[in-house]
Amino acid sequence: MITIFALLVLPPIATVFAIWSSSARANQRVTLLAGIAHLLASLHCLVSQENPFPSGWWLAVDPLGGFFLTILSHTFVLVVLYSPSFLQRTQGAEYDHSKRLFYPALNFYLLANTLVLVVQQFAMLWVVLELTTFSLVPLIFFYRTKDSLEAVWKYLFLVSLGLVFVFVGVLFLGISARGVSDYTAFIVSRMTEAAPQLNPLWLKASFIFVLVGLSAKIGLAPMHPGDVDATSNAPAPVAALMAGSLRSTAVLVLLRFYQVVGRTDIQPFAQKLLIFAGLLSIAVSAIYIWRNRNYKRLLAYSSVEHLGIIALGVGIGGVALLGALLHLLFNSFGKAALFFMAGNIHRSYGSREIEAITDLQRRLPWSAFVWGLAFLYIVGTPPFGIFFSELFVLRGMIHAADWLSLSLFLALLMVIFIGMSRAMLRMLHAPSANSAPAVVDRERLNLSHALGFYAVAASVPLAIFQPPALFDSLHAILAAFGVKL
Amino acid sequence: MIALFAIGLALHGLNLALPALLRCSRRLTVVCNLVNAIALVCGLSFSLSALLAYQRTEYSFELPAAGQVVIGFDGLSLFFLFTFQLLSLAGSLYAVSYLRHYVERGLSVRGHLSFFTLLILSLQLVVVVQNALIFLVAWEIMALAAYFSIVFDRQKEEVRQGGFWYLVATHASMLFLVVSFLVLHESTGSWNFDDFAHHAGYDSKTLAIVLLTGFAGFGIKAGFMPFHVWLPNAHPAAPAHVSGLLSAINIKAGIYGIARLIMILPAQEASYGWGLLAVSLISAVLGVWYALAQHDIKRLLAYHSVENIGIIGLGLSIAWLGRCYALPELVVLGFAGALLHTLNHAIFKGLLFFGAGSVDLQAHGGNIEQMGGFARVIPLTAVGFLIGAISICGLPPFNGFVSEFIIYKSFFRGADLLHGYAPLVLLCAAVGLAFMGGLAVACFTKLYGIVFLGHNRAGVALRRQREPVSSSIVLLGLASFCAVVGIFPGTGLRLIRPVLGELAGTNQTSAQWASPIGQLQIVFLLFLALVVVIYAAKVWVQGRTVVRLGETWGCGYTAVTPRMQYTASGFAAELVQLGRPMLAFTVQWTPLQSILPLARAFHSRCNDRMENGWIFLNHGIGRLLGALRWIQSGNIRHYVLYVFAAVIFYLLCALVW
Amino acid sequence: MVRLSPDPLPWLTCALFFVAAPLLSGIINKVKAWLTGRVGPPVWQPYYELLRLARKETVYSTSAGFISRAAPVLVWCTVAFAVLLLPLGQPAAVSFPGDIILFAYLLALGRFFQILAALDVASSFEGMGASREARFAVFAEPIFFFTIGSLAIITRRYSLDTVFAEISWRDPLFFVFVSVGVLALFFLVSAECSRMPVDDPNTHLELTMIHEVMILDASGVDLALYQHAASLKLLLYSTLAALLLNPFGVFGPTVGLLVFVATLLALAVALAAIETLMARFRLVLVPQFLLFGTAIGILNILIFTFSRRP
Amino acid sequence: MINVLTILFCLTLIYLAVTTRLSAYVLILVLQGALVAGVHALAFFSDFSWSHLIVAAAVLLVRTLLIPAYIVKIIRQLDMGHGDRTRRYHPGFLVQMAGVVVGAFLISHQLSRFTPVNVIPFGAAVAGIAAGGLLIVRRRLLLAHVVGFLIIENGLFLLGIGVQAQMPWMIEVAGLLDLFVLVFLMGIAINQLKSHFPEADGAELTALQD
Repeated sequence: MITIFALLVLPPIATVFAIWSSSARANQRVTLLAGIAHLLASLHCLVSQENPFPSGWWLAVDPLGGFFLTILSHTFVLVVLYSPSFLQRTQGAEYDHSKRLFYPALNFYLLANTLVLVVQQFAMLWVVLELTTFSLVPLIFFYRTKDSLEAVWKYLFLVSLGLVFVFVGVLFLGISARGVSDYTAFIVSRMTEAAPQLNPLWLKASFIFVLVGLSAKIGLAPMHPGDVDATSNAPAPVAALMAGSLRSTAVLVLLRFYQVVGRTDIQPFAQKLLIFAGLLSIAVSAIYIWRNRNYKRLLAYSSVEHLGIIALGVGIGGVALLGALLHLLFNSFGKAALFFMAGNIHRSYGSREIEAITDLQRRLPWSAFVWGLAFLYIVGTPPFGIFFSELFVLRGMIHAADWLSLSLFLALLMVIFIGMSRAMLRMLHAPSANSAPAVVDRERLNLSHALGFYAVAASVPLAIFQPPALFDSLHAILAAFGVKL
Repeated sequence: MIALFAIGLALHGLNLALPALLRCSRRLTVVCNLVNAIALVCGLSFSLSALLAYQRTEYSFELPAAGQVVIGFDGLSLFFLFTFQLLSLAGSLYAVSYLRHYVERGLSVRGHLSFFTLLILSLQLVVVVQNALIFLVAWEIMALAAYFSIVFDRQKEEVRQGGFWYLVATHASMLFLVVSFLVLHESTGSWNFDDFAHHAGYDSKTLAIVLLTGFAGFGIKAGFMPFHVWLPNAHPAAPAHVSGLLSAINIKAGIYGIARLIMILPAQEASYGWGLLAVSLISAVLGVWYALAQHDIKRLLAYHSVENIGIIGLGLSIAWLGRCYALPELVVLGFAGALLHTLNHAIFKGLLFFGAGSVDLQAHGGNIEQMGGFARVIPLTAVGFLIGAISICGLPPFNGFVSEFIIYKSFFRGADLLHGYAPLVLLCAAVGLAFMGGLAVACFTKLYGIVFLGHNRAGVALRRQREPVSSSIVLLGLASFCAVVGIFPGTGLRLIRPVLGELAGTNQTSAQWASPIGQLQIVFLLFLALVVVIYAAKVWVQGRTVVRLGETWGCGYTAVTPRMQYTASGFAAELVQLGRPMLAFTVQWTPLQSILPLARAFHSRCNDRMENGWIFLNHGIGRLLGALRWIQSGNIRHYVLYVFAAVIFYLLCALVW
Repeated sequence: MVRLSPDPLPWLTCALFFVAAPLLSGIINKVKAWLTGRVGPPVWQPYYELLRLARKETVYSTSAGFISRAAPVLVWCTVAFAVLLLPLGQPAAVSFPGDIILFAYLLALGRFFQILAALDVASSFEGMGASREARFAVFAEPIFFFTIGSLAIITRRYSLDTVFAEISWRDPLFFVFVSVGVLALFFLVSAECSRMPVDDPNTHLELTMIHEVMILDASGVDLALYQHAASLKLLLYSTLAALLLNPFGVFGPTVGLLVFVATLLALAVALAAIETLMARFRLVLVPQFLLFGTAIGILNILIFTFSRRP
Repeated sequence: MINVLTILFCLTLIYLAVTTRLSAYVLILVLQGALVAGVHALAFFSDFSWSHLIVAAAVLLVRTLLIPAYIVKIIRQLDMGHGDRTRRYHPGFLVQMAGVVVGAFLISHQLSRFTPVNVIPFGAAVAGIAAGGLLIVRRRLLLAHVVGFLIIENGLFLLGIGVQAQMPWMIEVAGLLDLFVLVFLMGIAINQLKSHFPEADGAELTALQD
């Protein structure tokens, strides 16, 4: 019962409190409390793998849900810990209204995402996904500039349009389940049992619409522009939240549909679709990472790339599916660290242009160090987690002997590595233009660096020592997808 | 014994944290490098004693991600460990004096020293780990530590550019290796090299993929021809003690990899051997030809590393052919030549790079056209550099000759034992090696003559400088090591006997093939005795006549200026012209405008066709990706169009599949 | 494996060889004089040269360092040791399988120090000579390896001592091999020992010299050592060409010696004839000339690859 | 009777192609709201239950009254006038719209052979969705995009009825609430655009590009 309370009841209370109270310090404490409670509850669900909700409800926490809840709450807690230093440093009257809305929106975001992860009813998924978009609108529109307005508009419009397509997909799923179960019994578990009897034609159409609809929210290739604009124009903590947890929730919805499709004989078609979408996303991100002037857009495209890898992993199946899930977890770590440091750099230099960042190691020594580590992390160098998850995806590809997509994947990874290292190392090493750089107060070690370093370093033990707590639930998820390791 | 090695690694680990504790840079450079040196001495004593009293030992522990991780000390690993530790010791000692100049220039040394220590630590780990996954992890750490050590003097743009070349090359090699080891893991189910070796059922397709990606991955790191492009860019960028290590042992990790692949994988396909032979020959000949055309010391030495890697590749290809045709004698000879040349190259290339470093401190700029007469300024470095130059050309009394001699012997034995076209090809390879020897003599006489002999071309007064103690110890130590391995080849062979024993199965047969080379010392000692006797006779005869100094004979022209000396480009112009198809030789000069010409300038540049090829590829990718940048057009109506287009496209696919 | 011959006879023949070296160049000058209708210097002139130089004073340039003092000794010793490897009638003084490679690389060592000595005295003329020497040496090595190397591969013996023993005049293929080999070695002689087609030994225009200009600044005992080494190298290469005919193998030690000396004289006459009849090649053509020598060498091995005895 | 209402729905789509005036857009929205509510009420007339009545009333209330009124308020507040009259009228849009509607009905006819789907509502729904998309792609005005989106929503709602999907009433109401909040947020965004950045003429925003 406590877990239900922590998961579903505490966030709304925190939201109401945040709306009511006007002191930022109190709001931050309450949100942090709600976040930590949520994290403990989801860890409990993850480790014990038991469903706190009574059976038969529309809400239930299956192993897949437990894993994604952990990702959500972990990123949420990191962001909430980073936010006070961020809010404190954005002075100026025009931000007061956005600052006022900041914590309520964060709590509402937590509630909405938890609902998405917990609800089992397909039709209800559409409504709850809409809620997560609403919670993000005030957060993205924080700076109130013309660019952020345009970003909000595009994000809101494209994601809602995407969700319309998801609802069409749900309707087609209903058609394919005609005669097997009516809409009241539209629960994930029952649908997976009834999967073989579903009408394959409508199931294909349903999966197509759902994939296209969710791509807008996940950030997969054809529909990624709205998402990229929003992530690159949002403030640093919100961008970290979007890149880390929002995309994983959307991936969960895709996995729910894939769970149903995985049982039927149209699975090869669904896999081909996912592989195509994944490779297309990596290709598109390679195009824009190769030469980019704005380092926040660079990170946004890096998210598109990593989500492409995850879609590729899910598409390949087998060990690659385990790699995809791990990649989700490690991607949220890496993106949090990167966006926190991007926030520090943005505030100290005031510009998002890569050329403007000079003398980073003298002005912000600690941020430069974590920025370098995060660059190595996100590009997939071994000691860090992303390398091991990409290794699983590659193992899956080689097991499936899919040499074409393997060589394409590796070539694109190489292009992306060149683009990323050219930009990021330029920022790290570029000397100041004038010979005698102005003496500026060097940055002192603060919480953001600790958070960034923790996020990057935490993945190493997880990847190398593979703690049973995490990996048993992952194996349970794989069993749910019919994959035996 | 293993305790010594463990102590060494522990000291390195401690040394990683040292820069954070000690504040003052000057004391830090000395203390940090000395701790490294002590750690390496312990490591060296372990590896040397393990090599001499050899029995294969291994220690393993369990890691969930990588299964059973084995730290194995077999012949090959111990030999490479010994070489790496020896040169790291030389590098650390040299760094003690070399870094002082950077400290005076105000560069912060703390970050650099920790990365330098990490480089030494990871180099030792790479050759000792027998588990493929942990090998990849250590491989990448080594690559990154080397990158961050290279970009030490970050102010300059070409340093960053050189570092970037290096980083891209090592990442590409990493991707190839990942594929190679994953395919091996897929077919055997485990990560250990021994399981790869004992597994019998490789079908030809997987073997082809594993070998090609493995050779490509290790080839990029070793610097075989089409992939060598990062070497001449990374070496001038790095400070001398790092570029010395980079060229002496870092690229040898690639050689270790290829040697390991040759030992593990079942050799059925001889065509890979011939392929490796061809690539190595091309790398060797073109490497030295490009070196001849260079005017920057470090860039010249970097191209020379490509040549020596080519020579080592020749030995390895003979070893592979020996395995394919089941001729253990060829395998032993090939490996003996390759491994001994690895050791020799590590020693004299390290010596030459450290020499180039001390020359760089005098001349502040790598271009040898501005140098000259440094033998009188830094005599000890000059002697060391001379011995290094002689041994790199493979001339008799020194160690370069011994390993090339073994490789020649493997060619001729190969020509005896193999049939069909093999003798012809092997003879051509031998002639290629000789041709390359001639080019190397031309290249290093040019380098040594222009830099150390004659007057200084930039008109600098040549006063004798006080050479720092540590750098002269290192230089003369390495030079003496060249002499010892050269004159007494038995010592070098003693080090590689364990590897040969494993290869040929029984210890005594390998001795029977390789040992005759050990007796060469009688010949060399006889030669040295002859030289000493004749020199004494000459001095005695000269003693009875007058010996005086005079002006150099200028054919009657009295006002001879230093600029009239022969220049480096003049010395090599003819040979470089002959290599025109391979060497992109570009010349810019101001034509004669008026009768009384005022400023005249002549600038000739010889760059590398393959480097141009890679740069062209880079621009090609840039243009291609630039052409596709319309996706993010900023117009929401296009984005909505993408949504509908995607749905329609997928629905059509649904109908087809 | 390494065999230093126990009985003193080979060492004596080598000593005789050192003494006889200047005689060969004296004979060549004498024959050249006859062909051009002059009386010419006496055959013993080179010996008088050497004695005179040994007594004269030695002048070292101000910019010359240790290299200029050590180079003459090293140049002489490398050529001398190369002579020890040769089978003059009896088994060679020093021999071991693979001493072909030591032979080639010893000469390369000598060349290395000669070039350095030339660059040491900071004169542009000596630099020019050094660069030409370095350039032509690059093309000379392949000729040696193709001729002697291919012979080694065919006869499966890798010591100079035994590699010539197999050659028999009755076998027609060996006849082709020997003629081509001698021709190729002739190119080698002209390049290495500064004979006419490549370099004019008695020119006095510094710009055109190659080998003489490198020892321009040497004087006294150094010059004596250099000149004796040069004549020794000339004798060395001509003996190689002579040994290709395998006189000792076919006719036995005593008669073989006579045939051997006769071939040496024939070679000397041929060299002198060419020197009087031909002018010096343009420097640009010399690499082509040497590559032609290499091409013949390749022809050699092609013949034998396809007709090789198992 | 349902078919009559859905045919009327398609007529409103055709009319959409010919007008560019904002008041015409509002009229279309009101008409479509009413038609959809009518179709919903009639479709589930057979098994009469209170939940259907509540849903039908809610649909009528939100789609015909609340949303159009809000849009009128926005138009009046920002005095957008008569929309972008600058565009010359050219028949291309009408031809495309007609093509879309005909195509939609052909597709639904083909599909109805495999599965029990009543043709005309399904066809109208697909036509609605496609028409909304076409409007968004062809018009530059932001408000036109909002109207296009609402037409897609109406099409979606018709699709639900077309495939006889008796959604639990709670999901229907929640969907409507979401729709209203969405339009509300878009209204706020357009307000911000007009008030803070007057120079932007309400047309599309294209600053964020790479």
